[in-house]
Amino acid sequence: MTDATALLREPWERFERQQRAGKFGIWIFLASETLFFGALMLTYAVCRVEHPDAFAAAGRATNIWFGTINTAILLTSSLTIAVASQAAAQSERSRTLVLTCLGLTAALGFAFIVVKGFEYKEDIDKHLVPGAGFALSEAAAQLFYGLYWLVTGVHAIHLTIGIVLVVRLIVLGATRRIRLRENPEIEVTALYWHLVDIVWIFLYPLIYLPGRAS
Amino acid sequence: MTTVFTLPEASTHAARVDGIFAILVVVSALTLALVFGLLVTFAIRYRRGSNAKRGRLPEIVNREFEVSWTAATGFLFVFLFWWAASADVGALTAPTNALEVHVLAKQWMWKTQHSNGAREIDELHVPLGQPVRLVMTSQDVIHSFFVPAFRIKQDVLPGRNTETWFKATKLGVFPLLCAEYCGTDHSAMRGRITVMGEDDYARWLSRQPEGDDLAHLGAKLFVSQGCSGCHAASSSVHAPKLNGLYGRTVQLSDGRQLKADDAYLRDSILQPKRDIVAGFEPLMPSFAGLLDDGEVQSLTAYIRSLGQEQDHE
Amino acid sequence: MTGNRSHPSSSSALWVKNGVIWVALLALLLLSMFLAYIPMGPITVASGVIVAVIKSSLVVVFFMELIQARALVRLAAVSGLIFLAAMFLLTFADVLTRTGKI
Amino acid sequence: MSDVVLAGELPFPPRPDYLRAGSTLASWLTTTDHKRIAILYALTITVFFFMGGAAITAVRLELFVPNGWFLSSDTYNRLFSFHGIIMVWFFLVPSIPNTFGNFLMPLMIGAPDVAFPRLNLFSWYLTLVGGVFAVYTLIAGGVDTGWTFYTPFSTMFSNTHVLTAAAAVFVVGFASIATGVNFIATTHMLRAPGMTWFRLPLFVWSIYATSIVMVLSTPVLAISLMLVVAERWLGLPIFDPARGGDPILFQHLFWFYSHPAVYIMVLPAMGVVSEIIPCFARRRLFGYDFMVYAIIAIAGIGFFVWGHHMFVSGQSPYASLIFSFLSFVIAVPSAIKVFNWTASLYRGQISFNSPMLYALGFVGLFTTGGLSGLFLASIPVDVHVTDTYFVVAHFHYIMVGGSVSAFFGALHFWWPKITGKMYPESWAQFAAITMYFGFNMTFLPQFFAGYLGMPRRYHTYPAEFQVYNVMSSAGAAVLAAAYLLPLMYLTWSLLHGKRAPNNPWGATGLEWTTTSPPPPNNFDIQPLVDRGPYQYHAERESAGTDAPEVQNARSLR
Repeated sequence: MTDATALLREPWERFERQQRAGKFGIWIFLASETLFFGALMLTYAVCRVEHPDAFAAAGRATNIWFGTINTAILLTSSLTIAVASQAAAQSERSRTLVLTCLGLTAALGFAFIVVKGFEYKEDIDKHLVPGAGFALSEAAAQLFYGLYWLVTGVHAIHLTIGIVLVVRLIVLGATRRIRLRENPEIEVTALYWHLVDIVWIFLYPLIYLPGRAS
Repeated sequence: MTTVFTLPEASTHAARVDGIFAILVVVSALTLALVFGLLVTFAIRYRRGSNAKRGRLPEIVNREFEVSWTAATGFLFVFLFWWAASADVGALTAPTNALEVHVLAKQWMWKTQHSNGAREIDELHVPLGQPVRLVMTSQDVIHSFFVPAFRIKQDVLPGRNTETWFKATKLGVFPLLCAEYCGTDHSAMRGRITVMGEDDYARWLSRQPEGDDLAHLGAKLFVSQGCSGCHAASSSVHAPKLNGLYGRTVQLSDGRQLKADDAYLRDSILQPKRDIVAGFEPLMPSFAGLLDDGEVQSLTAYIRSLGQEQDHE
Repeated sequence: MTGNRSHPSSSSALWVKNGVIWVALLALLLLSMFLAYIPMGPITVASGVIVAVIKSSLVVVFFMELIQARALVRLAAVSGLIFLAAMFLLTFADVLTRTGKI
Repeated sequence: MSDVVLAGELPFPPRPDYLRAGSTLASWLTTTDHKRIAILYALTITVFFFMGGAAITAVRLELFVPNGWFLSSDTYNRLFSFHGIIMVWFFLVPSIPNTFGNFLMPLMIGAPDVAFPRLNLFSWYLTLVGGVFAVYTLIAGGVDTGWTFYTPFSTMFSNTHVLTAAAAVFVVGFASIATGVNFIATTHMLRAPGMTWFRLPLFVWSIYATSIVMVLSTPVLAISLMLVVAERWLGLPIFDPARGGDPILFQHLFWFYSHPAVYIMVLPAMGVVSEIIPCFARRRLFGYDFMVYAIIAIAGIGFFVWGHHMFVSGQSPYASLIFSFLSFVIAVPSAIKVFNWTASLYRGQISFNSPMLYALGFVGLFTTGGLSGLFLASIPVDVHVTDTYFVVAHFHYIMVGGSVSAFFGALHFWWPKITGKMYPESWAQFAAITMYFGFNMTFLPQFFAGYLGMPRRYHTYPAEFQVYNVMSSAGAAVLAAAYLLPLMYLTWSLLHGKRAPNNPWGATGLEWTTTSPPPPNNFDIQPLVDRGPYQYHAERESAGTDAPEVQNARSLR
């Protein structure tokens, strides 16, 4: 049996039960996050159905290259944290692989934030902030950008929380204050990270692809 | 101060609503009597220490018993749904010959406007026995047009038209209330609906100050706001002509087809780039913010009247 | 061992197994971008979302290892989607059939 | 009744129970013991209950006369809004799940604690932070949007503290998500050996179903309030009608949470009643598996009926028909439960201790509330009575008549187990009966005023409704008095109450097999379960209520 009793915590008697509970708990939380972002997607969908042309015009005004690069970055970060999580689950020496992958994930997450920052700056310069001097003429385009700023902002906050969690694992792991091997926290952080990635996977077609064809 | 114990049934719809209400009261009363009766009898008969018969439940009270009365309850409720829904679906759309009244709700007052231009504040005079269609919009927050005597209530939304209708069947004055919370004086936003005889109403209507009726007001706006520059029949500018437009289906540039009703005219004035007519450029400026809702309603009435003149010739 | 998560032992095998999924994801990303420029009306709009659904399913099944997870965890994953679908359906039952559009 | 000595086991040496396991403030504020966290929640929600009650007492006094006498319209609007927000999110939603659920659910399934003890404490602190926001909102001047925050009033026209009120609800929303996640994981992962799903007491079932509803519906509330804050504070137009925003969309998002929320409030109450009635009728609960399916059906269909709040809002008539049909369908499981409770009394040995009075009161009032729900589900009648006092009476019959009665029933039923003290029975019975009649006096007249056309949230009302309002206000005074009584005699019982035995009511259930109050890790020896709940056999008992065989607990280690 693995000597994971160091990780055992109240009220569990067996480590394997605690690990299952942790995984089950995070998945329930991810179900609630699905509805959290799902409600935002519903708001977008209803506004788009009610104002198709304005949303198409607004979609055209976004910079698709920023969106595509950012999506690629997040997909890669999902790869690295998946490898980290699966490596951590193995029994024999995989500590260096886990730490490098976690480092890559945090770096990619940070890169996403940086690219997002440039995109925000460009959007502000192009007067895409709803309000007085709004660039586009359609009134409902301001709804699109109202949602754009809110949804990408909330997503960025969730991503920042993810980066903090990953960095925490790296610091505690590197200084050997927690055992990385078979530590449920790595899998829980990975699952949370994948959710933030999936939210962005859905945001990409909603923000960057409307109106490209006309 | 007379306490009200019964509500007058002053519209055709009221009678039907009261009918359904009565059925539901009977069903509820029976169910309550059953539940309370059982509770009390069991409580008394099987109180601790009483010498009533205990022991196992009788055989009939088993799984099938529970399944059957669950199904019975289910069928009763579905029947009630069907009964209520049929009454509702019947009363959805106003009859075509309904008298049209435009209602404008704004924070804490009701403005009503008859089709011939007569305007009232917190008042509405309607003829007996003739259906009245209310086309309502709000200038600020959500209000709700509630006339208990007619059993009608309809939220009034900003930026959109909502409709309801009634046919008064009793003479008299009935309270009008705002039923959707709308701020400080929500409870003061009340008015009166006065139902008059057919001829009294006609006399009252003619005595109203000779304000232009909606269509004439619309005509003046049509010129003063510069619509005639492009849309007048004589204008050389390549813009959609409005004669006979009302009620026709319009072919749009992106292939969709829309019926030119009130909502279409309103959208074309406030958000012209939304539905561009086939074969035309999206040049028309938006009038959102320049025209208040009352003026938009007058312009719509004027454009409608263009269509009607054509039918008369 | 810990849970039923059987994994290829060596780290290179890990990279290969997950790398394949990663390449597929990037390909789908480019596909969705490419499809967005082809004027097919509603199909273009739908293509973006469908590709997103495929990508997220790949992430859920392989990266989040839902395929090896216990039935209970799969139920938790799906439960959110069921009620989300109900929310969309009933809200659009109203939005699409509402006369007097805005 | 003598303590039940476990077969062949010497009584364990007296150890400090969970109350005396640490008496410093820090031991309470950093506890991860689910029982202590339940006590912390109980204190918190009692404070909020009386704050919300004070607000509505002022409103009821104001409504004695048609044109009001000591409140301005603005103050009136802020008072009823504050009453709504505090009662819904700071009392009713946490009331039974976070106090009795927290305390009893681990005990009832034979677990030492909840699955994530630190998360449990974290959700109490979240509730506290939410409470700070709410109290700040009150002190800074209140909010006047009602608990519904309808746009565009909340986003563009209200000049009160909407932001802090929305923040308060947003934070306390995440507390209930965290509690939900915790309870679902506990029910799945920490049941005692032999405790299969269909041997769970119905209280555990109701807490489990409530947790699922909490976890899946609260995020949508968080979003709807976040959108209001984004539009009002950051100027991001989402519901702005001038720019094409759709105010009805907000109502969809809000009611998608708020109708499941009323099931979050009533399902635990149903669980409590399903525990109390079998115990005091000394009979097995009638149709246990039907009751379980009914709980699951209510939790499930509860997500599809929210549109019946919006029949007059401008929602399309076809959607209204769909929602009306689903609302009639969800009335069926509630009817099943009422009939099963009533049938459970048949051939029982019924004793009328105060928990039983509250439970019977619940069945009566919940039936009335549920039937008035049928009126609101049928569209033509709802068009007439929605947004009037008929609706106010309907949801108060279910939330106050139902959930609050059940809360007080649970408070008295498990008081000996939680505090180790007995309460004065005659005082408690008097309070229960006063509460029942005070409640009916308050809310029955509102049904009539509502049908006759008195809108809700009215500071001044047409004079002809005065008699109903005077009766209602008088009833409210009696109800308020009835609510103060338990505060007094239960505090008295804490100080001078008789020492409570392990099982004062002779009830089945694992929580009655351990000491009162229980030791910190709940059970000295891990209980083993080999039969279903409610093993009451009325026929073998004469007049007495000696305890039937409790779940026999054998040593496992």
